[in-house]
Amino acid sequence: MAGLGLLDFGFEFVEIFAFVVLATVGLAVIFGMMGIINLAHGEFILVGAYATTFSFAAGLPLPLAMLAGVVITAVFGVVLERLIIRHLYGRLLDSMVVTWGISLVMIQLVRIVFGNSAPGIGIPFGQLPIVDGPVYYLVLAVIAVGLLGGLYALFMWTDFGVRARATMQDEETARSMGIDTDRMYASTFAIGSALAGLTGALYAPVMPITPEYGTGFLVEAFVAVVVGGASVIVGTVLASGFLGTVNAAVTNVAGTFMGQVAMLIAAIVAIRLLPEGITGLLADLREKRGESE
Amino acid sequence: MTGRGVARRDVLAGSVATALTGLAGCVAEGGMVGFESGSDGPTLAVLEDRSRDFALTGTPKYRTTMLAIEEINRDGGILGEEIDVFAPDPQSDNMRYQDLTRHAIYREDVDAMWAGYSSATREAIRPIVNDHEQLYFYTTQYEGGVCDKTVFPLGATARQQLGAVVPYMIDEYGDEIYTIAADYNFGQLSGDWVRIIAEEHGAEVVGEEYIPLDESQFGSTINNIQSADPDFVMSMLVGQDHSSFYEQRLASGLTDVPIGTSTNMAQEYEHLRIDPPALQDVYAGVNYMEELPTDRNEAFVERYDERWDDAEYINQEAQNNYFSVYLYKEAVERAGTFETDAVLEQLESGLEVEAPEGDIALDPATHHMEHNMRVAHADENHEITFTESETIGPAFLEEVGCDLTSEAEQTQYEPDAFYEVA
Amino acid sequence: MAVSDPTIKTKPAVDETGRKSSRVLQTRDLRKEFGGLTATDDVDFALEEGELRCLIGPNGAGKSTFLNLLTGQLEPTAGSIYYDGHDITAMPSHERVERGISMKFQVPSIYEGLTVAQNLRVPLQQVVDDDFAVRTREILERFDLLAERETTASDLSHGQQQRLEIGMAMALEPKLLLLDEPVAGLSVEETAEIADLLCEIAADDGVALIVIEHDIDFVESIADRVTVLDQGTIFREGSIEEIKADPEVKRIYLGEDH
Amino acid sequence: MSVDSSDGHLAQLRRPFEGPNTLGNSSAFWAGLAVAVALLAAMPVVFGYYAAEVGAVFLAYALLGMSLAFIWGYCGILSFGQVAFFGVAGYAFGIVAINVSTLTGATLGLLAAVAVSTAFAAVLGYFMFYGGVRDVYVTILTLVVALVLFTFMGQTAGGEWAIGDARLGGFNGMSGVPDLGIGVGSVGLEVGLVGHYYVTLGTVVATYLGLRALVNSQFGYAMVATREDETRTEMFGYDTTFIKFAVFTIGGAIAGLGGVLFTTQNNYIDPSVFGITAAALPVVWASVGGRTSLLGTVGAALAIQFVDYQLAISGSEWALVFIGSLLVFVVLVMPEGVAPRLHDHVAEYREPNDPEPAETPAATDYPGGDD
Amino acid sequence: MLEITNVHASYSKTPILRGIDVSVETGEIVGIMGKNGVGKTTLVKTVMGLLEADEGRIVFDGEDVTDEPADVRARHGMGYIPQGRDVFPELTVEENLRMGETINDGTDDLQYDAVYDYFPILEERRDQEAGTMSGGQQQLLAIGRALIGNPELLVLDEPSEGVQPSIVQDITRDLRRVNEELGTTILFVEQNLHVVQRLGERCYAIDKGAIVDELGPERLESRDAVTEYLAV
Repeated sequence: MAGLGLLDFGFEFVEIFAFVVLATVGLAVIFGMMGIINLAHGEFILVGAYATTFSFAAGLPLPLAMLAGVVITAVFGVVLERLIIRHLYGRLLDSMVVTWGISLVMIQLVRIVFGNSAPGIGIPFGQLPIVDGPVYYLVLAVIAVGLLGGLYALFMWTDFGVRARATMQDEETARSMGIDTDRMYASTFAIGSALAGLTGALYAPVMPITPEYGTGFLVEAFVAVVVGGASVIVGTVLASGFLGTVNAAVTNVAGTFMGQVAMLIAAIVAIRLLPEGITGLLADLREKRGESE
Repeated sequence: MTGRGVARRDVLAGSVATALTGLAGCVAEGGMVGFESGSDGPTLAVLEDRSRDFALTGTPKYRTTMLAIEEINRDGGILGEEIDVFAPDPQSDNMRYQDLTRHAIYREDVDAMWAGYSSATREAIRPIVNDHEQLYFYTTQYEGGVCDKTVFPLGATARQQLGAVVPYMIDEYGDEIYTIAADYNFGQLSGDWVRIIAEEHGAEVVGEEYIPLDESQFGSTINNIQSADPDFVMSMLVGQDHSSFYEQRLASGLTDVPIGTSTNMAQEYEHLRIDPPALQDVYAGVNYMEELPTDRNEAFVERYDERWDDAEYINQEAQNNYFSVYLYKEAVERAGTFETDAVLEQLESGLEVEAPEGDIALDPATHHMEHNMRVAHADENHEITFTESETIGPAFLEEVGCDLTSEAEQTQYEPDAFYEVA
Repeated sequence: MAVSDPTIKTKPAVDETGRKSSRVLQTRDLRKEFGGLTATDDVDFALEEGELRCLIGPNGAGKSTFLNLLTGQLEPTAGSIYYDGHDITAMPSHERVERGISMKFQVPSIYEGLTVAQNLRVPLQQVVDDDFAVRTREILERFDLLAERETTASDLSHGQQQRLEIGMAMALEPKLLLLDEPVAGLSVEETAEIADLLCEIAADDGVALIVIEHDIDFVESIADRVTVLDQGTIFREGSIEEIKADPEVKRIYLGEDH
Repeated sequence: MSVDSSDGHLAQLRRPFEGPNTLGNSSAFWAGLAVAVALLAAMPVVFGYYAAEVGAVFLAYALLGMSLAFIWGYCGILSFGQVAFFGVAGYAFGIVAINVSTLTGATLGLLAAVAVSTAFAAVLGYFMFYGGVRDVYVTILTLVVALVLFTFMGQTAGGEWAIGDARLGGFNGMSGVPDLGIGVGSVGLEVGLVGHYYVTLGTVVATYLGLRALVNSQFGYAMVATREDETRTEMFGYDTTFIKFAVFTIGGAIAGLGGVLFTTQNNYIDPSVFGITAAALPVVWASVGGRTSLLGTVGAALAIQFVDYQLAISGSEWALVFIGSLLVFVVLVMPEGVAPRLHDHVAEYREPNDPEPAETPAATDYPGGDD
Repeated sequence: MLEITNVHASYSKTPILRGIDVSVETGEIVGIMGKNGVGKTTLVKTVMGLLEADEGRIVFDGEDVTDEPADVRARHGMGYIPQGRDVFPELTVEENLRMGETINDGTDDLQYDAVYDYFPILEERRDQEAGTMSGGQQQLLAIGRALIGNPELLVLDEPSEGVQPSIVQDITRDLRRVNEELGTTILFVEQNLHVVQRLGERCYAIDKGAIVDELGPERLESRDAVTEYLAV
């Protein structure tokens, strides 16, 4: 019985961890790399979900429909970046206000254009033995972990990643090193958007799709970004792990509501103890060493 | 102004005992610039959400109401007067509902209003409605218990809906019930009713879970149900986040446990929005669903589809709005005037109406409806079939002793005050 | 705050009658570590009233860290700081300022969005309660900024910004003024002006100054004494001539030109 | 700008409210403000109870907006959870006033509500500022606090969530909140419909003047200096942590006052005041109106809520699209907000023909502008 | 190699450069000296394309680059060393150097060996984050980074700024070596007397946004001639 309880807890954790990581990762890239707080993050997810579900309804196989969701969201992100977001670099708070406006517009436009609901997609892959949960959740968790690894490799090891980081740290110098910084901004934003789109695509079968679909991801995403701090990938992993554990543990004992409340309170306490997030702690140590000269 | 009594707050305003008195004293209710609505005819307020959270359920309500009003106008209006409509979009925002209710009362001088989907909305505007003794039709299926002189909660109450489905489920499947419900007033009171009705039928609630409205991950809930292994689940889940439950239920293999509900399918048409067989063996206690196979209903659905090209599902509330407009028309015509008191008197005379769900009557004492309740069953293809209907009245308020014909109350009663619901 | 012990045991800052000596600042074994790195290594440093001391040394010698320890922006790992006869080691920054320690940053850190007059108002209201206009005018005249009083600080020239910042530091009527590279990026004329101003502040106002500076010509034009820091410790201390002549200082810092 | 001798007394009276930290220091500005207040005061007389009821709600919002402009515009603290104090005060008033009936309850409720919101802001502020939480983390933390309240209050439906006679009511909200009043027992002043409007208007005007005096005081300079450069300000001997803490607390008190006026007007409050839409509204007002302008924010709160309301009445499904687009447009085109931009234009226009007197040694002379 | 003709430029509508004419031959080391605030940095930024010229022409290597953005100019072979310590603080030393690979797109002749040879410290600390190095080391990194792509022209903005005297001397010496051994043309702006005299083969004097004098090797020897424009 205790073994089964532990298994349940493990599965619960996998489910929540995947959800927090996937909800967060697009936002984290855009915030961590570009200093833009995207309050329309949920609506980027919405674009991915709609694109997926309509592609699926139009007859595409599910993986291709999801790919369509990702691509369409990325394109959408680039357009938005070129039109609006690029004016907001270095204006963190303004970026919040503007993206909130964008979110309002998008939700309502989606409603006007597509109506109040969209066709559903069933959860694929069937169920697991013993814990009786959907296999799909395990798939999501694997994708989440893979995504984080991939992103880490992309930003830390590839030329593109190093250039993108250089651009975000000092645009002018990067440009004078021969880097097309406009393209770097647009591509980084596109990656963030594509990730949000992927989240929408992956959760399209799990949650019925309505224009308010995106708001369901918002709280987890913001909390995890803040708890994670400036270092995108490491921060997201640590924060998702931490919040997922708290949420899963408390949910297991005291129910869903208490799980959520516990997660939010844990987040507040974490921010209080680590004002710059988990990775801020690391940066802090580094900075102090830098100051010593 | 119509013949309303002087409202409570007007008196208070007059009693302000300082310099304010001077100012307040010279403020007339209508101000120096009077507001007359465009025509002399009746104006009805239709405050139904067409954006944000409740748009899914609000839009069909708005549309059937407009359909009814247009039909009436086409047939010559009420008392020969064409009906005007004040129909803004409250955007699922209770504060905006309050503003718009004031606007409807002061500026549009409406004769009756239909407003709101959620109980929260109703409770937000009821103080204003009470202040102005405004005739108000609230048509959502709800927790029940509102006993209010000018308010007509015409939707089926929890007692009526659960009274149809819970005994049916106990008969069919057994006596161990697991309740999952939205964590707010409606859900909690519905949970109470399930316990009360279960007890009346010798069944037992073996587990109970109240879920926050914005929760969309049901892993642990499904787990708990699986370990409790009930004969059936009673679901009073509400809203779009909660509809994820059914897909997750399917993916977790919980479809072998049948589900009774008072909130799903008839409101947010989950059986059409979610791919089969996620709602396989879901049984809803309803007074109406669009699929109801009667000639009268089929004609109604056809008229609706003709009027609105991108017509959405007609939910239970939309039907309630539709017939209640006709009910109001009947009352006005019997009264021969739009005066609130006279119309109230007629409404309290035991009117009957030919609704798409069947012929039903208004209970004068409680301002609630007797409904034709039936159990709707979704099969693995989400095809709906119905049981025979039975007429169920608003029993609870009668038991409580609410009689608005003799005493003008403005109360909401709750079952825990009258039943043992531990 | 820890002002209960006005005496300094090892080097008495208080004479037998209890009157304060002229020593305005004294650090004892002052030490600051970052992680495994020792930025300030057991520094004993003393400064007299009205003295103008220059602090030089290679990049990374710990000059800025030392200044930040004095202002209280950094907390020392060990050791103590005595100012005006009181132990201020644990005193928060703003209280040190109230007691007369004032600082001018390396990068001009005036309030760029405010006017010159508004800028001055911020330190001024710490020392006076009204009469801001009169005091503002005095300072503006002294620092030659009268014509710019309504100019937004970001529109000032670099030299004006430096003067404004020194003016703001002086508005606090400090006893000890700390300056981090006050002439970096200034033209030679502007540098000369600042040099005159600093000498005047030391001589006329009796303010003790510690100046960090790379420009050795500038150091030569102002300093009474020079302290050379290297790897967190005091490497040499003496008159400018002694320092310039020291071959070791040449090797680690000055190079062969000087 | 130039003050002629005939209104020398007025100038004397104005002095505490003027300074370079506020826009609008000219006679023309004050005259305009007086006219605007008079017009607002005339609204119920002209348009009746309706205007009083709806107007009072908008004015309560204006207080909420002002509380944000004060802490964000003047001290650089962007709180995305200003509604937390607004809502907490509303609930606190309800709890006290429902339990202690009569005017005593309303009076105690008012005091308790403002005390609770102030204390709440103080605790949160202490927690954040003395804990080293900064910048955007303050913003998101405050937002999360509001959302926690939203989630928490939403599930207080059961009978166990009652404090005395006051049911918190969960998602349905708390109804039956009494009117505002001052007094003991039945003796005193009961503030009903129209009275409520004037009380709210008076509170807005008094708060505006009070905040003007505050931001132009020594403390105001300290706030502005903290906003501009915290480290620098600390080096001038200011305890900037305390300054931020104090400003945040005052902001919480003002938001709380707004919350009481809001709740007593509606006789109702529900958790949606803590939701993300509500939380974003003050930020929208301050952004559009100009966060460094208290009056700009008040104007924006009134104007935006009014336009939004009109759009809702017209029943257009495009209302939200319009509001959202407006927001994007204003922030992109006028990042500093409408009021400061307007002020610059007026100043530019007036400068050539209304030059600053060359020699004015007075302490408070600065180029006066209008907005 | 570089021909700047009648260039005007302004910062937020305030004119800074008022008709600059400068020409640099291949293999030369040319300095532009002037006091603070006379337009030195503006000139460098205009040359690099970080600031748009209002008027005039900039021809680099026979090509008119006046309307090209900075990244295109860099890929044409302009290596830039910004004022102060503009390394990417959160990238490692090696990653910083990698950023220089895009300079001078035409060549695949990356100069890691030469850079590590000139500045061995960069090889020692290749995995360290640049922001944690001392100011002098950061300056070396900035120079090394600009050299990686083997640029034809190296543009330096006040290399002595904020660097201690002994390191200033080292940097001057290293730059001369770069010029001799790699044949890199160098254009720098400075107000440090030592750098102007020791590094420049030929120097322009700039004042109030215009070139006011040109000094050959002999006049550069004279402290007085130079200090006239630096006003010592």
